[in-house]
Amino acid sequence: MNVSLLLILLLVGAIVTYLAGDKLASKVALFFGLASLGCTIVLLNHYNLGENISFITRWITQPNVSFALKADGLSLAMVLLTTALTPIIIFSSFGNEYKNSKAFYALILFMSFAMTGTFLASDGLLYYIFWELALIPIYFIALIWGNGDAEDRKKAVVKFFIYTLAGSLFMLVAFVYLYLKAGSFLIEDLYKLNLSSSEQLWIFLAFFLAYAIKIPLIPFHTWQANVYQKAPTVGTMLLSGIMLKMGLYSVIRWQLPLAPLAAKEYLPVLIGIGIAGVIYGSIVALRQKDLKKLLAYSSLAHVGLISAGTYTLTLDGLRGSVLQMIAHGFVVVGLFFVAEIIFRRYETRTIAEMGGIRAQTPKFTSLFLLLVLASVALPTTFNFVGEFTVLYSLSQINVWFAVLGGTTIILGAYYMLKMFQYTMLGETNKRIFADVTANEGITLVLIVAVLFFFGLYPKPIIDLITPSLEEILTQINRIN
Amino acid sequence: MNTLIAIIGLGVLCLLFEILDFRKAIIPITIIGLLGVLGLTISEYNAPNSYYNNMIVVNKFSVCFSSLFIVLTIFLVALSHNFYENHQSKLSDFIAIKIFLLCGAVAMVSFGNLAMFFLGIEVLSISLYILAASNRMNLKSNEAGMKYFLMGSFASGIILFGICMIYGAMGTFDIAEISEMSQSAELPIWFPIGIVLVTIGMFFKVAAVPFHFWAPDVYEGSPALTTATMSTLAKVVAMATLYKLLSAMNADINYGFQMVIVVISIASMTVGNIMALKQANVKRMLAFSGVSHAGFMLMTLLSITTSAGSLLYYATAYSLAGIAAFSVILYVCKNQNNEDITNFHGLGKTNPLLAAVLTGALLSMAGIPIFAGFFAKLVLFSQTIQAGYLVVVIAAVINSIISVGYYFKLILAMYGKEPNETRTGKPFLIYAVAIVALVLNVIIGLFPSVILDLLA
Amino acid sequence: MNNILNQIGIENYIFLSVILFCIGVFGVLYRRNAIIVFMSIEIMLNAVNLLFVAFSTYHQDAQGQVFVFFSMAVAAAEVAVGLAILVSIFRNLGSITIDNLKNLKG
Amino acid sequence: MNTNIALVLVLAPFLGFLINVFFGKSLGKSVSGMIGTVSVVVSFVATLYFFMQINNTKQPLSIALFDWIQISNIKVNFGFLLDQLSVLWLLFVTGIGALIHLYSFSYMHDDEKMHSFFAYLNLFIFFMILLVVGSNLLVLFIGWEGVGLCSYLLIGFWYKNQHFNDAAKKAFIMNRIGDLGLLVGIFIIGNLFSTLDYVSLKTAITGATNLNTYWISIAAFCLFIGACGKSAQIPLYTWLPDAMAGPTPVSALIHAATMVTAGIFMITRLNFVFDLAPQVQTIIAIIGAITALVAATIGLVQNDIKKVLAYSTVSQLGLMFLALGLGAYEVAVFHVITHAFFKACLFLGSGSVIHGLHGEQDMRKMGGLKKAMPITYITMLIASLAISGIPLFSGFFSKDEILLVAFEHSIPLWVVASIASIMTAFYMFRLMYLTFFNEFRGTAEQKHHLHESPALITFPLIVLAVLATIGGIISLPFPEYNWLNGYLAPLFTKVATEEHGLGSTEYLLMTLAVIGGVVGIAIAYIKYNKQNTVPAEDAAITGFSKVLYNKYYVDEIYNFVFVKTINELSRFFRDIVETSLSALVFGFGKVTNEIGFYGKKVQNGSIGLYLFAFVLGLCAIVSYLFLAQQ
Repeated sequence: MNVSLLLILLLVGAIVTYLAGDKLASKVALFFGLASLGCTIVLLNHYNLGENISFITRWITQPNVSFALKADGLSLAMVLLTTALTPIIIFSSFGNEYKNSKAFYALILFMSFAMTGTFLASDGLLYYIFWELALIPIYFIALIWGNGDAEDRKKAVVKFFIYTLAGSLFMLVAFVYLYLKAGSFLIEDLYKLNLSSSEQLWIFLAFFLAYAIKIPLIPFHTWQANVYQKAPTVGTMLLSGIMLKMGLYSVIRWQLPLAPLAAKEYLPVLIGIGIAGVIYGSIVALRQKDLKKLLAYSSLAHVGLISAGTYTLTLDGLRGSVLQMIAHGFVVVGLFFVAEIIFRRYETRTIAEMGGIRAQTPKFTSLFLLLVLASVALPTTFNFVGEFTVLYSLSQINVWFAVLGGTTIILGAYYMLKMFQYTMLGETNKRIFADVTANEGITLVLIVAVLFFFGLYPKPIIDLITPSLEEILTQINRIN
Repeated sequence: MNTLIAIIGLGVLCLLFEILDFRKAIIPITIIGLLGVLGLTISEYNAPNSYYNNMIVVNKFSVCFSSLFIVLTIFLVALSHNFYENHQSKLSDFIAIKIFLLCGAVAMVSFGNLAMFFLGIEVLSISLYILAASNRMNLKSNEAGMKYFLMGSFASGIILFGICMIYGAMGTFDIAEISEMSQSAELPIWFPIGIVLVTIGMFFKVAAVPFHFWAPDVYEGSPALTTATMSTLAKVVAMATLYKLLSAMNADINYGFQMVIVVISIASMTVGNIMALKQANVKRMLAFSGVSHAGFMLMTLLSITTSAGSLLYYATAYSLAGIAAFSVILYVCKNQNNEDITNFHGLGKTNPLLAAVLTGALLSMAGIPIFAGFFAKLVLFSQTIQAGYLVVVIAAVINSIISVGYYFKLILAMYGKEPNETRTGKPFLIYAVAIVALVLNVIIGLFPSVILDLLA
Repeated sequence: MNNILNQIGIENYIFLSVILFCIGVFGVLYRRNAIIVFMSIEIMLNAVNLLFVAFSTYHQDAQGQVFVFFSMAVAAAEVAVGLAILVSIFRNLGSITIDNLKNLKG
Repeated sequence: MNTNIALVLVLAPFLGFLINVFFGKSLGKSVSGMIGTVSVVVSFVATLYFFMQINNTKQPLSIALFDWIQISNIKVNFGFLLDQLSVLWLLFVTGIGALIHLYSFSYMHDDEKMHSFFAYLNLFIFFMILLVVGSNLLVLFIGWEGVGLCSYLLIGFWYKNQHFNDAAKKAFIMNRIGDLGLLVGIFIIGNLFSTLDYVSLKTAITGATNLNTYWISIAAFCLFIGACGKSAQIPLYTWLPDAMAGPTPVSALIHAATMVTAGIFMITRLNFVFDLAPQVQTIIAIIGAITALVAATIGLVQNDIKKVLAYSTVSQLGLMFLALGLGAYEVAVFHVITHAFFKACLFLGSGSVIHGLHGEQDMRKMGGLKKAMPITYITMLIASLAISGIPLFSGFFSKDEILLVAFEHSIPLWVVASIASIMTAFYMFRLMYLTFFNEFRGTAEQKHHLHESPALITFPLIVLAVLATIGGIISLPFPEYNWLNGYLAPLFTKVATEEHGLGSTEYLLMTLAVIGGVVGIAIAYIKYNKQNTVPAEDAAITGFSKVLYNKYYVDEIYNFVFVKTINELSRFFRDIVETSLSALVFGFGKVTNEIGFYGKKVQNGSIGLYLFAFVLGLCAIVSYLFLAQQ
């Protein structure tokens, strides 16, 4: 029993889904999504029992590349996020009809395959391959099944693709450089390298470009809002829920341990960029007219805070970031699903055209409100645990960081409540808004339940990730 | 050696078939024959040998590249069936010319003597001149043939002059002897001049900037299958030959010469990619893309002692992707007057399989993982960084980014637009070639060692 | 033979060939009539042939002269193909000025 | 046993909330109201149990439930601390809470969403309990944010009106500004002492020798910002008057008696921290005094019955902060309790009036209700006398203690507080006269329907009025009869204000205060009863009273300085920065495309040019290699 099983399951799932035909595709995809979730849980169980569930085999002799999948707590937490969100995302799409749905669902599973691979890979090149692979399905999902004017969409999607690819190619160069030094792409071997501080700086920058675009940090975020808006909601969920966590995860797994000196030297700048993202994203979100765009900017603000947490290079910062990543993954998927639910009924994403929904649909309103509250990190939600830990770690570096980063508490409440007010409250809307269907309800309830459960009892996840984060931290703090 | 003779025999057989009126059997027999030749060639992998006073030298390098050329020719021959449907009477000629072209190609990578090198290059070129102009009634084809011919023979003149200088310096045409003599301290100035001239002639053949101007025009004007031949087979052959020439003659690649290669490599990548961005004609676009790939492949010359494997890998990846792409182009533009990008609109809906293949091919050329193009670039980058040319790699990376722009233009056209015509028929051979080529590409992408270790 | 070479010196042969070669090059560059361009290319090739023979004598080695036959044969084949293309151009276009061949560009 | 009862105490309202949320609609209004009320009563009973126990044993109870958040050096436990302070607080939270639930039963009976009203109220009580009983700052923070949420939900209870929603949003956001301060304060404390638990914090501080007072002061200041937000002190007070958009029971419960006192609770809880930061204490005292005065002046001219009470609340909270700032925690607590009684009574009374007038809140349209609503009148009168500091009513004792303490520390503060008290007496009786005396000024329709409210409404009024009358006995100004000081003494590190008897100065001050109160009442009597003045229409208000009526234009200033700026900034970012950043990225593509476009022109199809380039390249390479290298 090892983690390669999970990858195989997802890949096979993608193929079977494609072969199953348009009618069955969604159900088959859901089945495989759930199966991979089950598989993850079983693997988690094995891991907790102390079994070795990693997988390594030589792949290419020259250059020396291994097919190495290492499962530690951090990876497994991220994999759990992926495999938990995948079925939710698939299930959330049940209310929509997609043309050529077999390809659609196959691409979703394929993407989740690639993302899982990214989280598990412990060989630099393998990691890079999964990283790039994840880009292709989302490109097609956004391009073919997206919404809005086709030309605009194309522009946005191509920009996204080229932009992210541009960043990651420099990462590839960095990896090649490291390989030439270490003679292997394996992370253990790369960790052993003794790099001079100028080398570390260049490597750090190359990684930074890739991650800053993917996460995205300001000012590299310009692709985000447009793509989130244009992509079909499923694509947006995949992007915001899981894919941008790839960038954040990679910062922890690859960038910091490989170039700790650079990270330490530029620590205030890096945290500053993150916090600037928090403030900037929140302020821009205030005056967005499009619901999905607003959520995109809110996402920008949240990941800004998460990245600020990772760059503190403290255990709290890293731990808080990971917790917040998972929490944000769930909450953002939920919120985009809310946007989709409204879109299914009102055919619009413009906030000004909504309003007065609450009177017609109490259940939906409550669930939406709970998601909004989770998003603004109300205590007892999972997001609070993450945000609190991150802000705490920032305060350890400098109280002002915590104050500035903490503006998310105020600004976040401002734009989220404003959005909630103008979408849901007010005089009863004249157009009929049917209450959530069973499928929609189940999806939202699941997400909300996860958020509140781990908000009250985050211990299992904290216990899962802490040892591996400590390991990474010793790597960061090693003396060359 | 056996390879060469067998191929010539096959070419003659082709011509005979026409006389004997076995027209229908030409393509199957040729393919089977080529497969046989392929087997014959591979059998020589572990038996390096030389023939006819070192005229022909068979070693791992020549065997590997010859096999690649044969595989490519098989694909091209298979595509001929559909392409020459309306010119049945000339089928044997076209096939025979292709096989003779292969002859030249094999000679070019297995030469042991400059005479053989010159002959090979001329056989290849002349065959291409004919193929380029083969659509007699089409002015564009004529123009392409004329341009190619004029510039090609001009380049041949330069190469010949270079060979002459080398001969003047060394007094022999034999590569082994030249290599030995080039170690000695005192060399007449003619020798480096000769090397440079030959290299420039080969730069023309691989279409490196600033000797690339013919490529887009000729690619556009030639019949599509010829373009496929030129952009895959001919380019790879020229590159392999240049590599072999410089490495076999143990030419002193000094700092100045390396700088020239660096500049030409960067210029080729950049010019090729930027020019490709604004092209509406797919063949023209791929021509410029070919220019940029030539730039990439020239990077192997910077670490010439170790990079044979990576050149083979890059060439294989590139040409397989090219074959896959061109087979789709052949299908799409079959009955069109042009190869405009508009022809590809909505291919994702009408022919999802072919669209997927073309997408895969383009992704491979763009260097996206699991396709072989990615590993090709990776290996290339790694070798070049090791050789100390980080600048070139950075330039190459930036160019890879630019290249995505036009590759994706085509993908967008296939998936983002509504089809403006119905496409009928599913020609078996085209589908087969497209799929097999792409599958091979993916396989060597997943298991790069298969190719990389051949010349390790 | 050897005598003459000693008297004149190999450099002079080289200079002559280079001059001839350059004449060919300039012919190719400046003339617009396809036939004359062909002829200029032939001049280039023949300049090289001359040099081959000179080097052959200089090195007391027959290989160079053999190579000249190769190159002449190849040149003949080339020209045959070239003329054939020219003929079809003339048929389609009614002229053989290479300036008319500007349909493919951009 | 204790753990289980504590759980019952905390979870009973939450259970009520859950039942009302999920089944409220199907259970019907009466049942859902019943469940809501009973669940709070259960908590009240449980509180009584603990109160008895702790009053006897004097031993605080610590209850740890489970590990919640873990940060490097701190393990935050989800636990409760039941000591004198928290139990005392619980007593009036659940007690008044139960009364108000009862009141709402009737008050909200006509509202279609009564079950969600009760759900929210229950949720509020739950969070308030959590806030009070939490054993550490983070559990307090849960409650802190939770009550803010409930306040948001209840202010915007009638969500169809966007103005109400605006008020709700404003309350939430201004609270969150304070919350950030609180959070930063928590961070600093965590960093300094590696614990957030009250008990260990106290040991850490009292046991330590060299404390970093600089950081402790900053922490205290941050905590105070948090208190400002929740307890509506300058500069974060503007949300509270707007919060009157909510149903009146909410105003009584949340915005008068309980939630707004959370800041005072927190400061009292952390008194040992504040004691180490004298500068911050001074700031607290000054802010409190200014708030008391400013809010009182605004209260003078308001015409909305609930607005008057709201500003009165802000003003009274200011007095409590004054006491806190002067280190007289037990005095502040005392005033919190008496204030809870009489202010809840006043709000509920005003609710009764509004209920009787079918939603009318403008005092200019009331008058003469004394006869129609005698019980409401009498109870409100009692409460007004209490708040005005008329002797023997509870407010007299608590307010007087504050004034005494202020006098001891600083005369200016005492003057300010006294003026605020006089004004309080004035505007309270202005309210009473305008509402209950003279002739009815509303429509005939309304007059026809005038009636005393039903028993469910009047009963809580009576109970609260009784408490408002006798509440003073828990802390009489005679040391031997001062139960409260003795009860709370274990909480404080410093010895509470010297237990001195009442000297002549004190009696003098007391008399002065009483006279002040009477004068205030007298002015109100002359103006609004004798002369029967009715406040002018909005448009006719001029001069300084217009400034007062418009609350010193603070809302407008805030709007201009903060809200507008941030919105303009947002627009600027959205329209200019985003566009230009985007254009920059696209620019790279555009430029390369443009180059490609011009490059196409170079490739002009001429063989001559191509060959020329060929030869040029050749010459360049050869000359570079062989000429430049020489």
